Amino acid sequence: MSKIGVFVCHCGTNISSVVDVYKVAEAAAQMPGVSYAAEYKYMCSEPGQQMILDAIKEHGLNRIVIAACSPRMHETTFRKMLKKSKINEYLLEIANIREQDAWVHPPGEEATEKAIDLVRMAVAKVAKNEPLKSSLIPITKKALVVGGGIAGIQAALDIADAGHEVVLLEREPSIGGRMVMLDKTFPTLDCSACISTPKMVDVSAHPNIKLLTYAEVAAVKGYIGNFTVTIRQKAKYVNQDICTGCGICEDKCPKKVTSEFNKGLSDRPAIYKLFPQAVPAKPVIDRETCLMLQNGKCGICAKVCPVEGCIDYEAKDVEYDEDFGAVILATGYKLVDWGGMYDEYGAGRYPDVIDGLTFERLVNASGPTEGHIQRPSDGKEPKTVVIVKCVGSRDPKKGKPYCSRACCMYAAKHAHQILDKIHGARVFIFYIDVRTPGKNYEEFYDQTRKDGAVYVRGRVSRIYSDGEGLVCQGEDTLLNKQVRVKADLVVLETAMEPNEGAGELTGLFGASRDVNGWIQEAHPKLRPVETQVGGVFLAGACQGPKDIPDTVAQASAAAAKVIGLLNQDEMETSPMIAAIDESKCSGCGACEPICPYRAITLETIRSREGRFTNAERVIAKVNAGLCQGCGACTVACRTGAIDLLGFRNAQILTEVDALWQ
Amino acid sequence: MTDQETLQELMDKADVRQYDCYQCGKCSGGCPMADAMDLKPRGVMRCAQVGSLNRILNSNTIWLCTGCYACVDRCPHDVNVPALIEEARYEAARRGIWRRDSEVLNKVFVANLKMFGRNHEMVLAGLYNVLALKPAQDAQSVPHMMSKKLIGIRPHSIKENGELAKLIERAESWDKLASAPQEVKK
Amino acid sequence: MIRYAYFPGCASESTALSTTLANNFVFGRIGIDLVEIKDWNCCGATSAHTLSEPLGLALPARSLAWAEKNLPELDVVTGCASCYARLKLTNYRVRQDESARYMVEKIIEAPYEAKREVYNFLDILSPADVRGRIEEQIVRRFKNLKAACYYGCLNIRPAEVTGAKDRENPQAMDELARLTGAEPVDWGFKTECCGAAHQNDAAFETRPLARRILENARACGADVILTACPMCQLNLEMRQAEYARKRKDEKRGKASFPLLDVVLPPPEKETIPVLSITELLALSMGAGSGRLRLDVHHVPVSGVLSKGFRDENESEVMI
Amino acid sequence: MAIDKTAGTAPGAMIGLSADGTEASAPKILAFCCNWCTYTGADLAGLNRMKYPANVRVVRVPCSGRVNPQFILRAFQKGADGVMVCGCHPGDCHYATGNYFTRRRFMLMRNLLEFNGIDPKRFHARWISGSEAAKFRDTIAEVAAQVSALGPNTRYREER
Repeated sequence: MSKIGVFVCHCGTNISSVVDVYKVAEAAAQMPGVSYAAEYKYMCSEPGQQMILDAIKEHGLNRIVIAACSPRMHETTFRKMLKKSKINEYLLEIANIREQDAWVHPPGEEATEKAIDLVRMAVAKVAKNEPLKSSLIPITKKALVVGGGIAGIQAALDIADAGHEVVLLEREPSIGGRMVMLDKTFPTLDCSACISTPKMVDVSAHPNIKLLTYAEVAAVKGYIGNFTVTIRQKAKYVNQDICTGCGICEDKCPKKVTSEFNKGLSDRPAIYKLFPQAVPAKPVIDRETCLMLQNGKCGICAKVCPVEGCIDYEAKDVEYDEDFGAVILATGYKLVDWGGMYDEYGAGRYPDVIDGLTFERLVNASGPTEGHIQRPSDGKEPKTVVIVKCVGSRDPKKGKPYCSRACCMYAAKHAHQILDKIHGARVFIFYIDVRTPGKNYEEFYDQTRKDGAVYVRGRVSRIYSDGEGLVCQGEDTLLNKQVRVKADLVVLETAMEPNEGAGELTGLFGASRDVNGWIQEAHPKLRPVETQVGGVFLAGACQGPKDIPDTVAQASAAAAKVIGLLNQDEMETSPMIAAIDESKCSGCGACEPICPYRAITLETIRSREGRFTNAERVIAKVNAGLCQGCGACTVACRTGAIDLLGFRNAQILTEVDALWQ
Repeated sequence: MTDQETLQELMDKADVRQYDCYQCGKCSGGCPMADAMDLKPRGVMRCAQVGSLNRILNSNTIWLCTGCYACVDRCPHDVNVPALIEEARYEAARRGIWRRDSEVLNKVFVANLKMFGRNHEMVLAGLYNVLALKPAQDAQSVPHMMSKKLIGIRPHSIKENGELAKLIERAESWDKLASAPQEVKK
Repeated sequence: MIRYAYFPGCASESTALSTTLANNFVFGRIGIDLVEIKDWNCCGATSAHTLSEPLGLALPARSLAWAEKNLPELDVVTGCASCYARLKLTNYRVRQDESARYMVEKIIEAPYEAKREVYNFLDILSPADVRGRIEEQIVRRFKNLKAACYYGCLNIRPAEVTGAKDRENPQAMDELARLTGAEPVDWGFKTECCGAAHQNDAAFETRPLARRILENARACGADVILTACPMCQLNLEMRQAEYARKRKDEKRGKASFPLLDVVLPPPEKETIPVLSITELLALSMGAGSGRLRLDVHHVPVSGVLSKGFRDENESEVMI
Repeated sequence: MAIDKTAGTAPGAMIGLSADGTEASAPKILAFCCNWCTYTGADLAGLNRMKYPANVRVVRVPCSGRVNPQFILRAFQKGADGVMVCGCHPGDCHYATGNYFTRRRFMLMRNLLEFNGIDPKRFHARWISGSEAAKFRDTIAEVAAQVSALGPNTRYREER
């Protein structure tokens, strides 16, 4: 037998000046199940709360309705209050008679009538409320950071500095990501390697960081605070514990393949470090190209290696499970394959039409040309360079609909570098818009124009060869004239897109991606570093095109979130989640695919079914750690076996019914 | 109908939307005829955006566009400028706005077709050069082509040229035909 | 025997004499039967659709409707890019838009459902089995002949109508040229419009289009330009003397008398021969230059022939 | 003032407005609002003191995807003059995909209502975000006007 107490708040005069609160209380008193009704000036105040607690004791109330401001305002306040009483904090309903009544209607009958209706709905609902208990789940105090670019490095260091264990996982043989490929960074023009390599070394030296390179995530189980991740460590064929990193093997290796790191501008051996300052500073054998591993003929590296047993051709990939409490995805970006998109730019058949990252290697002091800008076709120093922006960006037909954000700035940087390094060089930058929304960015653009870069407003329409050099044909839209620029080198500032494999990885963690494949943040403004999956965070360009400052800021933000989580020993989960009535569940599985959190699984149970004492049947199970309580499954359930605690079908229906009693 | 409404109708027929164009200039940049156009493809779209139908109708662009479709092919938003140009050209013709040389050629061409059913180079080029007051245009090639009998006065007419002339007349008066009351469109 | 309904196009009867002879030779050799559409009429390019859409669609539809009725099993092929563009577009529009079909049928006073496909020569010469037949028929291969394959804009675009995948650097003609021993050059104007459509009514404005194509072909080292359309072919070839003079004038900074073009043909190094791809194939299949009437070309093709053939089949050389 | 029914201090029992079931004929509209978007938007409308017709009653649900078509049918059966389902804009769902299901479901819902003899104009599914207070106000006004024009929903009420 429910004994409901209804408490109507005046909210000073906020409510009472519009709604006849006395009348509401009187009407409430007549409602079925209500045994006590009262009004008061400020329900949320200390005396107001005390009044409710007293009434509970005095009248033996077992359910409470508070007619006041929005539940989004004080529901938690009143729940906390109920913890001091004998009543379960979920046996509470709030009737929103301020934001959705007193504040939006003129004083009078109608507003009061509405308030009474809202109270009646709340009363009806609360009568069907049931005590709920939030559960506590333990938290594994270790974080996994996937991706060893600058975002992953920064996040790992921040978490480790806060005293938590971190595993930094990178699939390449070295951490560093895109940033170490760059020569200089805008707008300060400081050397990219000089500021990123010390951080890489910090990672390898930090006692709280375990660095896993040449490794991948193979599988993920679990939920916030309790992930179990299967890690696949690819065979390196070089015993990392005893290798001294002397480099003799790399010098002697007879097999040469195109260097991915140098974007095809140079070769590397089959046993290699990604780049000289690689961390860890020890080589791995690329099994796809190693002669020994492919045909069993060679073995030179093992012969020249001064450390006995260091090279091990028999090494195998290893998979193992590790537990984590939180995960940061920092998988970064890659540049689009413009060759496959832009036939009008030569589709990659002109060696002197290169993308921005290739140019970075070309201009990089530690790159294949030692920083001398030499065009790939004949090694000559280019005198006229055309930079084309928005290649693949802002192009919904052939490329990506979005702006890649960093290109305007690095185009300006490239222009600056060319004009700085090549005496008498001419640089033409074809652009649609110049976007410089960042600290000191516009100033940098100004400087580039002062350096002598000529900005041409118009998108290059096509690039062709005239037998001697490349001709970039486009319109100078400000002159309203077609222009042809004969260029020695063309740099295409191409769009960023999600990194290879980021989609599958995101899927493993159950997070979702947007239409362009970037990982979806939980809220674009207010939860920018969280995914929709509890405990899985994101950092850097995996969420969308980003420059280095933004990436680092986001990495630290994600780290702060992880630290906040790992600082707790255990965490409370919301009890308002889906629950399954096993006796009704037919195991049809309709609910399973509809769950955005993959919280529902089908399981086989044994139970007594009629005359069978040990019958096997399939039912759906809800994982309380994963379920977020959206209730989508309840609608899909054909037998009505799934219901949402706190928002049961019966509770909502009774609210509907209450309106027309 | 106001010019605004006419423009919108032309845009709808051409399936081109003003808002799709962000004026990057890739169309004009690659247009082979751009140098000769007083309104380049991007300009046509710009005029459409600001509602300047008259500038489009009075431009030489609508007569010079060769219909090579390089602009649409490269356009990031697939804006079909040639389709809009084509609709604008029909509208200009309806209003009697012609580029002189184009008017002469096209009318001579159709007259030629009505006569023979096929294109008779001597008649076409000859009549055009006379009517367009360009007697010497391409004259340097005539001796060669005549001597090799590539062109000549022998008519190459089709058998049903009378029928074809009627067909052409039906096509030319299609607007009237289509709106005739007894016709029921499918 | 492969058969097609054939739409020859007006140029086939006049300016494209040598190409027509070569077409007959090549298709005869490789066993493709072209059944001429009876009493075909001009497709109307470019004037008809300049004037009105109904006329632009109705003229090609008349010939296509005849083919559909009388040669219902055959797809249509034409050797001219302009005709191809008009026929293909008519086919496409009639299929896509019921009201266009209604209009066309009313005007031509005949049913037309666009049941069959429209192809150009490159389409029908490219399938592997046809290439095999061509290869079988080739008796001599060119030596050191660098060819710039010019496809023409209308053979390729608009993509939604033609279905062409690579619109900037297509390869079909390059592949065919390779069969004859010619080496296709990588150049930038394969599908750039040559302006043939407006060579009468905008002669001054279209001159630069053809000039740019010719100059890029020469700059990229081509000895010959190959075309797949008699209109392109004529337009690229006819005024080369004029362009050569203009080039000279531009260098000297003053104008010379135009009539010189007739009296004093420019030296051969100033010009570049333009052949249709079928002419090249015919030559490689053993046809003599006399039989193909290569003398009708405005620019002498001796440059191509003087490159000679590889000595693999010397006995069959008939030039 | 406090009223303790158990203590028998309750004043007259006939104060309720609908005690005899003959309430005034102003249409009553039921709105199922997603807690994260529309409910927040409605609160914001209050915060901004926007005015809209008083005949709407909001039922708070965690997600528009939680709204079972059964709820809507029940409301109409009970005599609701109009029913709205409001959630986050497609793509903005707090729960990733919930509102996509809503959208698909309520396309079908309209047909079902029509089949049942209820004018589909009485049913509206709208996307209103937490920041769109003005849109909430305008939507309520619009739906209220539309539903008023249709007159009371008597389809099932007569048979009650």
